Order: sequence, then C-alpha cells, then structure tokens
Amino acid sequence: MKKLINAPQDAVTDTLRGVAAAHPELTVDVENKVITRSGGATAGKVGLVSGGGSGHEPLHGGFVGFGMLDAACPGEVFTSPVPDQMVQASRAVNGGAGVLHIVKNYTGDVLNFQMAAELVGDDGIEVASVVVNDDVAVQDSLYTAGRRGTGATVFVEKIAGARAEQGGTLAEVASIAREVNERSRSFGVALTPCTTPAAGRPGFELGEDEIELGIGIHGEPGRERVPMRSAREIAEACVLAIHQDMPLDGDLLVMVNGMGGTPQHELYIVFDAVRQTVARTGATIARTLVGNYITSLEMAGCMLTVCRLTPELTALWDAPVQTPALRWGR
Amino acid sequence: MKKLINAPQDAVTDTLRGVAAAHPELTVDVENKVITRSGGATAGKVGLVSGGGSGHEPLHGGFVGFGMLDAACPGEVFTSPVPDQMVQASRAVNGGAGVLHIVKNYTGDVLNFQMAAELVGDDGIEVASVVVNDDVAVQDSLYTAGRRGTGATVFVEKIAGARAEQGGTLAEVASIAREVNERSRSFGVALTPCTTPAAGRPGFELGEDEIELGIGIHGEPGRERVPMRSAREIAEACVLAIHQDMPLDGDLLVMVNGMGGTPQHELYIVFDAVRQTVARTGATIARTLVGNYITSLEMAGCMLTVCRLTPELTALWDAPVQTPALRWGR
Amino acid sequence: MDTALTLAWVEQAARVVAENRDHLTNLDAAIGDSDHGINLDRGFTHVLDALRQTPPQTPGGVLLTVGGTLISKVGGASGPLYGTAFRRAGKSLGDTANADMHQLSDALVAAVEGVRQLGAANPGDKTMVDALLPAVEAFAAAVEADADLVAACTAAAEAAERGSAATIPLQALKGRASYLGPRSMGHEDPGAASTALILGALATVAAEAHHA
Amino acid sequence: MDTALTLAWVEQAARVVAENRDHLTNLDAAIGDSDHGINLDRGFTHVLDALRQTPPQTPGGVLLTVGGTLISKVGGASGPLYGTAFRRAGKSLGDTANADMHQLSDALVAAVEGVRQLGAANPGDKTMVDALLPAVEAFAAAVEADADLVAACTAAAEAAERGSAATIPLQALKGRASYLGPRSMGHEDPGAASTALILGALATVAAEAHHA
Ligand SMILES: Nc1ncnc2c1ncn2[C@@H]1O[C@H](COP(=O)(O)OP(=O)(O)O)[C@@H](O)[C@H]1O
Ligand SMILES: Nc1ncnc2c1ncn2[C@@H]1O[C@H](COP(=O)(O)OP(=O)(O)O)[C@@H](O)[C@H]1O
Ligand SMILES: [Mg+2]
Ligand SMILES: [Mg+2]
Ligand SMILES: [Mg+2]
Ligand SMILES: [Mg+2]
Repeated sequence: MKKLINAPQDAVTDTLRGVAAAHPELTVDVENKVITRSGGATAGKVGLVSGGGSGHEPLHGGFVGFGMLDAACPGEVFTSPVPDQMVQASRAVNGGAGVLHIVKNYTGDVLNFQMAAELVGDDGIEVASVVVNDDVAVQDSLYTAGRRGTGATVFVEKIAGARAEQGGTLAEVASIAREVNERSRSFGVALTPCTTPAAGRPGFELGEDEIELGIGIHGEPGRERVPMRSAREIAEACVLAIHQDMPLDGDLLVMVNGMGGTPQHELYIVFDAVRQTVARTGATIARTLVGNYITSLEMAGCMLTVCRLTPELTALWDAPVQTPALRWGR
Repeated sequence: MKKLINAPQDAVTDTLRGVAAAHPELTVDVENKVITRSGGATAGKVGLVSGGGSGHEPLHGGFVGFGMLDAACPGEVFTSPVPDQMVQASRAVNGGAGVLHIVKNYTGDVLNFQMAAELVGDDGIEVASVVVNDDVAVQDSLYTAGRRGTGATVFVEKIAGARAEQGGTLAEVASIAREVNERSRSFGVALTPCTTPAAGRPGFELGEDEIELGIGIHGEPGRERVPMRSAREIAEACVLAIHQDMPLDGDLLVMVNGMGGTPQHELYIVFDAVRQTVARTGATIARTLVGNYITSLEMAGCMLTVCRLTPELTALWDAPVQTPALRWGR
Repeated sequence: MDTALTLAWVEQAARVVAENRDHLTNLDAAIGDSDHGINLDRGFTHVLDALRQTPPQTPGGVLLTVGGTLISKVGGASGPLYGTAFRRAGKSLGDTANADMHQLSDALVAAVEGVRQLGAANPGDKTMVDALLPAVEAFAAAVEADADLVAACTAAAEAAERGSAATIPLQALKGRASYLGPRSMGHEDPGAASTALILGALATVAAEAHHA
Repeated sequence: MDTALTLAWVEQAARVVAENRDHLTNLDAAIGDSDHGINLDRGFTHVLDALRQTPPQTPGGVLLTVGGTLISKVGGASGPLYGTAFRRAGKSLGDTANADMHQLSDALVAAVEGVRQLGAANPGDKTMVDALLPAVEAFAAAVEADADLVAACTAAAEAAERGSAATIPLQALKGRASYLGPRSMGHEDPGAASTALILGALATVAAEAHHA
C-alpha cells in the first residue's frame, strides 16, 4: 500500500487542513472535523447537514456551498462521524428554520446521526432526518440492515439544497429529499479493491480477471464475483439491476460515478454504453453527471445512479449551485 | 489489466461518444476526433485549439468552453493527434481573428501541430503556436527533446482563453500564453505506473515500496526511483525541484494535480504539505487548484505545478470560465 | 466493585483491545470494512486520556465517562452501541461507591437493553448482542446462585466467548455484514469478539483483585 | 521499380510491421511510451485500405498515398516523420512509371532529408535516422557500384539493421527516449528497428520479383 499520506491516524486532519487552505469559501474546523460555508448560517434558510466516513471525496465536503449543503461532518476514513460533529454542525448552520440531516443508510451513520438529532433537538433546534438508501445490490428486507446509501446522496444533497435555497420549510425540504431518494437507485461495480490508510491491506481480494458486482462504497465485497467483461456488458448489468427494481421511464438524471481509481475517459465509455441500454427501456436521459462524485479511495470501478425526474426535480437540479465539486448557474 | 472499455482500438471513439452525450454544450465529431464549443466559431475572437494524446482527461476536451479552449483534438491514448484533426479544428473555430495552437512539448505533438499549422496557414488563416514546456524533471538542453509540457498546460489554456474572450489579438493571446508558460514549472511523482488499453501492460514497473520522481504524463519512467516516503517529503521534493529551477516569490498559482488513480483526499494532504514548504520560501499561495486536471490514465501519484502570478495573470485566472472541468464566475 | 476496580477493568480492556486491534480489524475485513479494531483502539485510547484528565469518583462515573468518550470518539456502528452500553450501565449504578453483585447484574442488564434498543438487533443476528446477552444472563444466573465477583465475571466472560464463537456459522442480519447475505457465514462477528475481550478483561481484573 | 513492385513492398512492409507490432511496442516500452508498434500497425492498416480504395498508377503515387495516410492516421512522432519520408520519396519519383536505380537512390536521399529537416535529429541521436541514413548511403554506394535492385536493396536493408543495432549503446538525444538521459542506453531505438523492418521488406520483395 502506497499512499500520499503522513501517518494513517493523521490522514483526516491533514486532509482537512488542505481543504481549508484550498477553499477560502469554506470554514473548516480541523480539530472537530466540521466543514461549513464561510458565511455562517443563512438566516431563515433550512440548514443542510450531511456527513459520513472520509475517503468518499468529494462527498460530502466538496458539496458544501450555495445551493447544496451547509455543513459536512467527515469521519475517520470509512468510519461514520461521531454525534459531536453533527451537533456542532447543526448549531452552526441553524438559521432559525431548522436543520435537515442527510444520512446514508449504514448502521453507524444512522446511529450517530440519531444520537446527534436527539442532542440537537434538546437545544430547541428543529431537526429532520432523511435516510438515503438507493443501492439495489442490497435486498431491503428483514435479512439486511437495509439498502445502503450511495450515489443518490449527491442527488438528494443537490436537490434538497436547491429547495432550501428557495426558502422551503424544513418539512418541504425533507419531503423533496425523500422524494429524490425514493425515485433514485444505484448499482456499483469494482475492478479493484481499496485500502484504508489505517488497515494497510485491501478490504477484499480480486483476481486479475475478476470483478465484483453490487459493491458498496467502503471497500467491502459486493453481491457477486464474476469474470471481467466489457464496459458495455458492465453498463448493461448496472442498468438492468436498476431497471428490474425500479422500471425506468420518463426523464432520467443519470450519474456515472467513478470510484476513485478509474480514468475519466473510461467513465465516458461506460456512460456511452449506459445511454445505449437506457434507450432500449424507452426512458430519456435528460441530465447527466460523469465523474468522481462519491468514491471509495483508489478503488477502480464505477457506480450508476439513476433518478426518475419530475419537472420540479429537474428545475431544482438545474438551479444554481456553487460548491468545490459541483458548480453551475452562478 | 482490467479496464472499463470495449475493445482497445475503440477506446477513444467510445469515449468521445460518451462525451458527446454527456455534454450538449460541446460538439463532438466522433469520427474525426474533434471537440468544439457548440456555438461554433466566435466572430472576432481568437480561436484556441489544443490537443494531445487521450488518457489525460479532463485535458483537453474538458477545457473546451467559454473562457478557455475553442477546440480540442484527442489522439489515440498517449499518442499525439494527427494534423487532419488540428486542421479541421482550426477551420471550425476561426472567427476571423486567427487561431492559437497550444502544444505540449513532445516531439509527436510538436511535429503534428507544425504540419497542421502549415496547412491551416495555406488556407489563409493566421496561426500562432505556443509550446508548453514546464516540466523541471527534464533538462532543457542539447541532450533532450526539451522539457515536457505538463501541468502548465491547464494554466496556459485558462489564462490565454480569458485573454481571447476579452478580445485580445492573436499576438496578445499568444504572448500571454508564452508568459504563463515561462512563469510556470511542474514536477510529478508516480506511486504506480499505468497501462494503455492497446499495450495491455504497464509502461514501467514499480516495487511495493518504490516511487518514481520526475515522471511524465505518458506512463513513461521518470528521473529517479526512490523508496516510498511521506506526503510531506514528497511535497517537499516537488516544491524544491521547482524552487531550484525557478525561485518562488510573490503570488503563486498552485495546482496539486492527481495523475488519475489517487484519491482526492490524498491530494489535499499533499497540498497541505506543499503549503507548508512554500511558506518557507516566502512566496504566497494566492490561487489553488486541487484535483485531477491532467492525468495519466489510472496512475497513482501527483504533480505540482506552480505559476508565479502577476496582477494581470491573477485577473485572467479569476475571469469567468465555463467548461466541463473548470467552471466559475458564470 | 469499587472505583479502583472499575478503572482497572477499563485499563485492562484498553490493553486487550490494543493487543487485539489487528485481530478485530481482520475479522471486520472478512465481513465488514476493516476498521473495528482501529475504531475501538482509538476509542479506548481517548477513554484513558479522559479518565486521566478528570478522574471520576464512582464506578458509575467511570462507566459514564467511558460511554461518553466512546460515543464522541469512535464513530461507526460500534461507537454509539458500546457508548450506550457503558452509559446505561453507569446510569444504572448511580452514585454508589461500591456496587454489589445485584447492582452489577442490573447494570449489565441495562447495558444490553441499551444496545438492543438502539441497534434493534435480536439474538442470532450476528452482532455484539450474541456475546453480550448470554454474558449478562450468565452473570445474573451466577448472582442468583450466590457466586462471588470472580466466579460471576468468569461465567460472563466464558459465556461471551462461547456466544462470540457461536456467531461463526450465522448469517448476519444487522450491520454492514448483512450486505453479504449468506457470504457472511463462516466468520466470527468482530463486535461479538470485542465484547468477549472486554468482558474477559473484567474477569481478569476481578481475579487479580481477589488474589491481591 | 514499377508500381506493382512498389505496392508489393508496401504490402510486405505492412505485414512485417503487423508481425512485429508487439516487438516494436516492447522496444518503445523500454525507453518510450509503449505505442510504436501499435502506431505503425494502425498506420499501415489504413495505408492498405487507402491503396485499395484508390489504387495509384505510379510508384511515386503509391508512396505519396502511403506518406499522406501515415501522416493522417499515425500521430505520435513517427507518423509525421515516416509520412514525410514516404511523401518526399514519392515527390522525388514524380510520375515515372518505372523508377531506375538512380531515381530510387534520389528518392531515398529525399526521404532521409525530409526526416532530418522535420525532426532535426543528427546521426547518433538514437532515432530512425540511425537506420535510415546508413541505408540510404549503402543504397547509393551500391548504385555507384552498378549493383542491381536486389543487391542495392539488400545492402540498404543490412545497413539499416546494423544501424538499428548500433543504437543500443547510444544515449537518446531526440524524442521521448531523451527524457531518460543515460537510462536510455542499452536499448534499441524502436523507430530505427521499424526502419530496418520496412527496408527489409523492400529487399524481400525485390528478391522475390527477381526470382519470379
Ligand atoms: N444493529 C446492531 N446492533 C448491535 N450490534 C451491531 C449492530 N450493527 C453492527 N453491530 C456491531 O458492530 C460491529 C461493527 O463495528 P465497527 O466495525 O466498529 O463499525 P462499522 O460497521 O460502522 O464499521 C459488528 O461486528 C456488530 O457486532
Ligand atoms: N526528432 C526525431 N527525429 C527522428 N526520429 C525521431 C525523432 N523523435 C522520435 N523519433 C523516432 O520516433 C520513434 C518513436 O515513435 P512513436 O513511438 O511512434 O512516437 P512517440 O514517441 O510519439 O510515442 C523513436 O523511436 C525514434 O526513432
Ligand atoms: Mg466502519
Ligand atoms: Mg506515443
Ligand atoms: Mg467496521
Ligand atoms: Mg511511442
């Protein structure tokens, strides 16, 4: 394992010092691991807080800014943050209209955000939570902790952020966030595993000719190991896994997301193949994102996330956003 | 080698079809491999054309748009494009004020652009060429083909693009492009090699505990192989290599660029270390870019590029830009 | 159990967690995300700091500090769960200076109830509950049978170890391991293993105190 | 040399380039960027297509098509350089239907001059020039000595091969390999190797035509 780090235990704080220096538009509390917009809370606006393990950059810190998140709480690499961070973040971004917690559905994230919400509520701040669970690779059943939150997190943060910026109430912002989640699905594929700085060894092994279908974003093994195949076949597998779960129709927002170690040009190749497969379902790709938005360190592979848009969701997606990793219209 | 491709010989055209579908704001001639702004030539504006081998994405196609390039010519992976592409691109973007070719200093790029410039000149279109050669790892001497063009290409394209957008003449745009190049230096480090789809094997081998200093962007070996070290030491080596060649002072534009396979958070760690080393030179980091801007497929590692700013260059850097990979102010 | 013994337990727990850091992380690599040992070790390191900074004056105070620190420093699933377990036990002990066997048994019951309330895991779901619950029951049974602290703690630790070993064939229904479905079978649950270690630490210090 | 023989040469060159695609790429992997065989093979594949599409009527016409196609399809350093070599040779032959030994020699001289003008490489810089220049000189010397086409082509091919082998100890001063400095020593230059192959193809078809 070769990594551009100093000591494993300093990886997150060193990162945050770098983020602070690179982005004057963000305020970074390096010690307590909270990233907020530099302006402070926006009076009257619902504050959006998200967070999760580090190692998924640009998620979440790269999405703090106008039209998206107000604060991000980065945990240790692949480890949910602690309630203290979310409490501090919630207090910092509460502009009087309450705070929305956007939580990816992992036991750790859910429990820590749950504890934080209690504490924040005790402060007299109104809190709502939205749990993102879009990963069709996991059965949402009695036999699992429920579907994982993956790519749809980016959509939820963008669209709920736009709604909050328009002056939506906490109930309205939470409701649109849930709607995005319900209309979104993801499926990911790994070509290589990844290694956390602390562990020093990959989370799983993959042969020179194997890929892992239905992976999560924490370097954990996926649903099925199959022989390597073409981008076209991989894209097809992703689209079909989603289509079987949520039949695709109408206008779609499609993200072909890189897991961190895949060249950008390969993501375009996958997107081209996705486009061809989606066309056969009769649905239309109305909006697109191709790049590294929610990653698993240096994992090679990709994740497909699809949201079935409504006119309202499209308008909110198109609304101005100004963050380190997503920016348009402003 | 596992890659998200279909057939190696289709890698570039499949990529371009994906780019075309993902970016309605670009016009992509997939067969002839030319990417232009959708609007066509801007009347009275100098047209900026760049190009080079594919596999460095987002360079160059990701930098086509308002305030930056008018056209990009992607070659096969790591292979310079052919003159036909540059001729077609130059004709397409000539708005009557002439065309600037931005060429990275590799024999192949230089020769192909040189042939293209002749042919374009024969058409009666005024052409100027700027050769970017910022890589301090290569001695610029009788004993080499001269310094390679690397990270500074991003700076040149951005700043010359802003100057052209302001209505600069071909001579003015070419002159500011040369100034940026002269004031910029780069130094890169690889933790892993990379593999082109066609070759199927890495360009060089690196031990589990070795890194390569002074690499280029084509998967070729670098200047020196040394034992793995901390991000801090690597950042120091990069800063010092540059500082020895071009003493740092005043306001700096600093890019910590990922080579394609390095997690974003590691780039921030490197940037933090760069910041600390630069501080010791007395220079000031005035502008920053941390991310994957000019890559070598899935290579792990980073490249430091520094430009000594002038007030004019800073203003041009800050000017609005609206491309797939770089966007602000608009 | 007095404050000194409680502190000795926590220090011993921190020691065995540190010693088994890689072991626990490797268990988590097989069916989770390779961080359980790292998480707990980070947590207990902070716990020792916190206890040194503001030494609590009662067994309950010690456990509240442990729980609060784990919640604030561990993250992941195990942070809130272990944190809640220690906090509930601490609250249950109140400000008693020397907990008797019944109070200890009640505290352990409160701990496992806290974990189950927060994490909603049932026995057999392949979680720390599969070590903690039989341990708590064994402790209660020992107290019922008038056993002394050493015997009760040893019974609890052995039950936790058996419970942890018994997670190996199970399919995980909670936490990250559940994503693997049947592929989670054949591996010991890391949280159950760490529970056995922490209760083993209690048995160790109880025996040492007894012989001293 | 008539049109048929020129076409036969190009076809044979395409064949040996395809056969040596990996070999040339491996040479380029050592001191370049692993694409020389891929580049030339792509180029000659397009060349065969172009010749089939619009069959030229003269040796010069064939060479102009070859050169133009290589420029349009290869890219990299070798595309413009080989393209220029073939184009200059083609231009030098003009519209003669059957080039005599002196015309051929002049065409080869024009080719190497074109390469040197464009790439500015001197002999000893470890480039294709190190194979091409001695080959052209050997051809000229053979013509001077009244050798026939087979003998002259064989002499040229052998000189190219010697020249290519002689690049091994050299330090590259031009092209990508120059970035390696002294580390470029000990490896054969891929462009010199491909030049030897292409001129070897000429000797092969000349001999075959002679024996037919
Ligand atoms: N719902 C739950 N209830 C009880 N214990 C759980 C639950 N979910 C997970 N665990 C325990 O947490 C352990 C994993 O802890 P850890 O690796 O530190 O956190 P994470 O899974 O967030 O990486 C599991 O081995 C299991 O024992
Ligand atoms: N300036 C030059 N003059 C002559 N030949 C050159 C020059 N630069 C490079 N070459 C030749 O080109 C060959 C490399 O070709 P190729 O690998 O196809 O292109 P690239 O170097 O662009 O990848 C070298 O082996 C060398 O023989
Ligand atoms: Mg974890
Ligand atoms: Mg090349
Ligand atoms: Mg874990
Ligand atoms: Mg090459």
